[in-house]
Amino acid sequence: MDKQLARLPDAESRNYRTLAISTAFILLIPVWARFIPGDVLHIDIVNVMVLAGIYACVVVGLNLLVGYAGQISLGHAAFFGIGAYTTAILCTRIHGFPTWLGVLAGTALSGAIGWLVGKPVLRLKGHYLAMATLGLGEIAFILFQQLKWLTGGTVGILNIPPLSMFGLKFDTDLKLYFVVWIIVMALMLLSINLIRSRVGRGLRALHSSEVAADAMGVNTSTYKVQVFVLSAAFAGLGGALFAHFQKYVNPESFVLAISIMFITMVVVGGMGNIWGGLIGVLLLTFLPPVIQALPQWLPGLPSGLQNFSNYELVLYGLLLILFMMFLPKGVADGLGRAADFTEVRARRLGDRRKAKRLEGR
Amino acid sequence: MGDRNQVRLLWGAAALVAVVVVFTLIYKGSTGLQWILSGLTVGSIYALVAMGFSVIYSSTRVINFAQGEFTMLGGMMMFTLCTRGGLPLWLGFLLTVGIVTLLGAGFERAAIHPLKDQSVITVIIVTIGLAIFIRALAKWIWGTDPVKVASFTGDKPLRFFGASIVPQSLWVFGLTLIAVVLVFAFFNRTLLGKGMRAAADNPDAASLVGVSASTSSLVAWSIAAAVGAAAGAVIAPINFAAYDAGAMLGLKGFSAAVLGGLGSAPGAVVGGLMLGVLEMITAGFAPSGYKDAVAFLILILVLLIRPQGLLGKPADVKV
Amino acid sequence: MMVADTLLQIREVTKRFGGLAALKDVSFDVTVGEIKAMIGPNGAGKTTMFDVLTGILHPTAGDVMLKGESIVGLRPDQITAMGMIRTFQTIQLFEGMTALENVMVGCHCRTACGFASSGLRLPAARREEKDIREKSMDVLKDVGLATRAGEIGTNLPYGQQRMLELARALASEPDIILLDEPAAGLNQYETGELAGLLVRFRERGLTILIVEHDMGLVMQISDEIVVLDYGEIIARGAPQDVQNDPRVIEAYLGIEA
Amino acid sequence: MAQKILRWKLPIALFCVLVAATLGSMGCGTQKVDTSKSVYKIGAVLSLSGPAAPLGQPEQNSLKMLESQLNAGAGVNGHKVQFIIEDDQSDPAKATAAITLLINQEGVSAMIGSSSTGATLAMVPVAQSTQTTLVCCAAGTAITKPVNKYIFRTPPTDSMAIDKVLGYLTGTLKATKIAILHDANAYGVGGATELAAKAPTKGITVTANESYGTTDTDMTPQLTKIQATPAQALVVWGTNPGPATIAKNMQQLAMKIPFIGSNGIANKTFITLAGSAANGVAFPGGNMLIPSSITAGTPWRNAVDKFTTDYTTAYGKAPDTFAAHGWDAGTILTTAMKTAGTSKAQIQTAVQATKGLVGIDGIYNYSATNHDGLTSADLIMIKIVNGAWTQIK
Repeated sequence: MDKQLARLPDAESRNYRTLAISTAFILLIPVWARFIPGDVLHIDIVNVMVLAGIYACVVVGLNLLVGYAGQISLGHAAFFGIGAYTTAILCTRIHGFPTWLGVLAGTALSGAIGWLVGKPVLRLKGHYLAMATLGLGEIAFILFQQLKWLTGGTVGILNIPPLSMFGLKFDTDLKLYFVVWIIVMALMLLSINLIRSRVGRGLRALHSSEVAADAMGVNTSTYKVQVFVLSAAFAGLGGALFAHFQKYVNPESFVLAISIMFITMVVVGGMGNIWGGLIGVLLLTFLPPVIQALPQWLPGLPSGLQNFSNYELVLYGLLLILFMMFLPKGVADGLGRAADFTEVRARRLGDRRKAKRLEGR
Repeated sequence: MGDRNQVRLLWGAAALVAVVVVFTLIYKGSTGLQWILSGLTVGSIYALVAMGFSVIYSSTRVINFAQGEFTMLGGMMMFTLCTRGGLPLWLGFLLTVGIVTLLGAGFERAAIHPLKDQSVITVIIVTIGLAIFIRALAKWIWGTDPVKVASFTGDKPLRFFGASIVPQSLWVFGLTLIAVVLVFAFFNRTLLGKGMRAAADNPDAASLVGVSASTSSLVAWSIAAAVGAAAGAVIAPINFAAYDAGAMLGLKGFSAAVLGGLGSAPGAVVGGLMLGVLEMITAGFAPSGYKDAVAFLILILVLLIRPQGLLGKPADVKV
Repeated sequence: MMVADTLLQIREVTKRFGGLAALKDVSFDVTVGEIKAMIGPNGAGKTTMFDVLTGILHPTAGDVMLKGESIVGLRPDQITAMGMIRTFQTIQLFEGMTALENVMVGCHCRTACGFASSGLRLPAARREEKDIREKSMDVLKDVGLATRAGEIGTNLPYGQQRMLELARALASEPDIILLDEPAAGLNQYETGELAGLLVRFRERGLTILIVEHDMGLVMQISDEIVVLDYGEIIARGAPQDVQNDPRVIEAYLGIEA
Repeated sequence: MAQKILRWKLPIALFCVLVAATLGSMGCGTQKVDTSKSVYKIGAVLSLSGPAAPLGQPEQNSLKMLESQLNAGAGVNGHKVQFIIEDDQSDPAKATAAITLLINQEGVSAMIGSSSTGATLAMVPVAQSTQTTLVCCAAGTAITKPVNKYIFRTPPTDSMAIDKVLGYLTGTLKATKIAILHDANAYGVGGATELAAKAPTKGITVTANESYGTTDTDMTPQLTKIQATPAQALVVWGTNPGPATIAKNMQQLAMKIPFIGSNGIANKTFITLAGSAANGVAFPGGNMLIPSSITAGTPWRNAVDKFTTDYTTAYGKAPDTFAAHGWDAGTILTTAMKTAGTSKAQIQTAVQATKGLVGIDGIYNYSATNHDGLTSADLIMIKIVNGAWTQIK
């Protein structure tokens, strides 16, 4: 009976199953994407999904930091940029430098810098931490602009080679698509493991009440730094992939607006929900094209609305507000509840059995 | 950290700034004075935006990322009403403040009030949504070109000790002074204001004072919008109003508010002026490309020494 | 290495907040296996003392020794690892965690797996995870919450939340546990159970320092009582002596009148 | 047991639906009908929002105008022409996505854009890998230096504008010492760097090279620094509103040295913003800004006059140079397609072979080694006198 109890479902038990299935989903997308006529959704799905996957690397890590450890960062575009510039510089300056090594270097350096700045900055709390990270992001952006000899200044770095590993060259969006999304899923697996583990509990405890967590023997200050480093590394990885995807980097891709986009993805998707990051990314990636497609779906729209660049952002802002008003815990949370609903009967059934067994104790 | 250390630190910071300023003056003479004057002008702009942040924070603990947009709207309204509509300045100013205040209050009721039980970060994202929304709307209405609003009292620069300053700066100084006095008085002298501060610290206490969190939030947003709009209206002649001006103002305003200590109106002013002066002095001495970097670096350092900003209350470690 | 059988030594501990002193050179010992109660009117500095002992606050002056080693200046988690843990006056269960998970957090300082091994789910991590689960289940059974393991801790009825907090603390295998008003909000029956539980633990060699307003409970279980008032010890001794101590009565009447 | 089945039900159901959808679509998998046979599709990625929006929108205007004018007539070789315009929000990543979309999904034969240098450089790799000709409306030198087979440019480059400015400095002003104050963005840095590099070759020393943030509202510190140097003229490289602020600050500081702007202020907005401070400011700009600067009767003059009237009637305001960039980009490609049709390879050859094409910005001549089209001869120096433009002869 103890065994039975020891196997009781905890908050994340459903995740591995979901991960397996969603992986299958995502890897299938390119197949059916080819059959969506361009005039229904005015985007190149594979291309857009590669970028989404790249952002997902950042957001999944950021969710660990914000959603689980409860430490905000408004400067993650900086780590995204550090990853991108590191591999870009290595692969363009050193002829024939293996790109995959560049990606690793980007990830590592980003993590290292995360440690350097995280150690002092994470002593700050709440909005002050937000401000400090925001400041770091701005400083990084200015350095990207000013260190011409290294970063090519505002012009940036051109002719970045495509990613290649074990003799394979990932030079098309489709090839890159699979690399990126397999990486994303690997990161997801890592995060799920982490959240289920001792460390994950420590982080969630720290989020819930730092004092209580401390008192229960969780070394919160160290955990904060470690999870910050982890999220920085994820961001760096995303950035490195970005560099090889766009084959060109310049500071404009690492501005404050991008940091804010990352955090928005986390919150809209669902803080502290392992799927939140992923869902947030997909949602905010596909919202604009959907909005853009609206006029053809409802031709009744006034002509002023027809010019997409005029109303797209208006609607985007509105929807952002509405999402938060009606799904304040994030979309993932809503979906989760929907999924639970299908399980309720099963659970009830199971619980009654368990209860019986326990009475016989 | 004991109170004594706090005070010592404050004096330390003040002394440091003083030293920098004096050094600049001695070393650069009238040029230095010029930098400081410009710094004070820019600083008061930051201070006015920062005050908006502080008001909302001190009564709801929310950071309103749309604060800069209120200021932008202020400028744009002035343009429409006075420059285009030809209304007298005072009327245009009042209308501007009135309209934007209504917008602020309206938004609070529509989107913030329903979220009263939600986590602060959720509300913050809503304000980000609002910022995007307002900016896009403004672009739609006013287009992308920056617009010009005539100075209230001409452009003839006033010069003294070899430095010069445009008359409009005096208006900005004036408004900053009035705003900080009013806001401070409101939060420390009036029952409602005190109640609102209490409301933020702990809702139960507030209900004793007879101020519901709901009223508190509504009033805070109205005040913030009003201050923001007034700021926008007065600074429009100095920094050309444009649909996308809000982002920068918001960023600098937030920085100033944090530097001075969130939730303290005087802090907002101190933070704003410090930030402005530091920026301008750095721009003067250092390669100007780095001036913002230096400003942010100093900001972060200040926070590391004093995690609650210069005039902020220390976050209490309560179990 | 450790002094006779005194587990915790508190030496002239003083804590000032700005001007006023919450604790004025308080000194007392806690010996192995005893249940010591610290009582006193509200604001007497009891919780402040707990915060000082567990490293949440640092004393303005004085020293605290656990097993003969000074713990002043150590981080709370270090102190917990040394074998002293606390519960909180206002229940501090972790949001969104099942009862089981809450207790599992308690095992934190007795386990080691870090980011790498946990993230990669290495065998070591799995083994440890399994141990943590089983141990936590046992602790839950101990306090009679086994059937609630799967439920979100903060959804449990109040009494059970208190028990859960206790279980979470016990999971850290402490030598001494500091209980901050564990009976607050418990009904007669639950209080009785709690009393029994504490005595049982003491028999297992657990040392307990308890802050409690429920005099019945205090008198029933504690071996010695320390009475604080305005941050100073005004009386100490066996329950009955303290009970009849005029100063104590005065202090209590003082606040009741 | 029942538990397990139910737990798996939802995901599996969804999964099956997806697979079904996949196979289904494969079954009736008729690729979406390719309309590009009847219509000549040209993609355009422009900055319609974000910082570069003031550039992108006039470009969009004139492209739409060109489209309707062509289709009102015979189109191109009897084919209707369609400019499919995407907004990159001044964000390189969005620009990449947009060009990929236009080439892969819309199957455009050629590309236009983007408005800003950064976004354009982000599009280059895609254009190159898909061997699509890209005619950009951005002035950054890095775009065509070194020459990339598929990348062409309509606006006069920064270097041309800089040559013009240097000519004015040495010729008209006889200045030997200048100060530079530039925007910290790509445009400003690009120009300033090149100016600082070229000045010495013309016997001019740069006494100060300062920068300001695009959104800064007060540049007096930089100006006081410059004041302290023996500079005889100040060259400001940036786009609105920065230069206007600088003009006002100079007035405030009573700085008398001449203010030479970049082609970034070749628009009426600058005059509106700077007000009286704008007077005396000189800057390089396209002839089209002052049609009278073009010899009357020449095809170029006629083209400019027609363009100006059409644009003004269509959009209620006179065209600026950006409008001209967009128009010329469209014209160059459609002209090339007259001979090349929709074959990407031939379009590239045709564009590269363009000779003496009359645009609005000037007369375009491309070659294998020169993808800039114009020369600094297509620019004039303009001075603002009482709030109006006058050509400096």
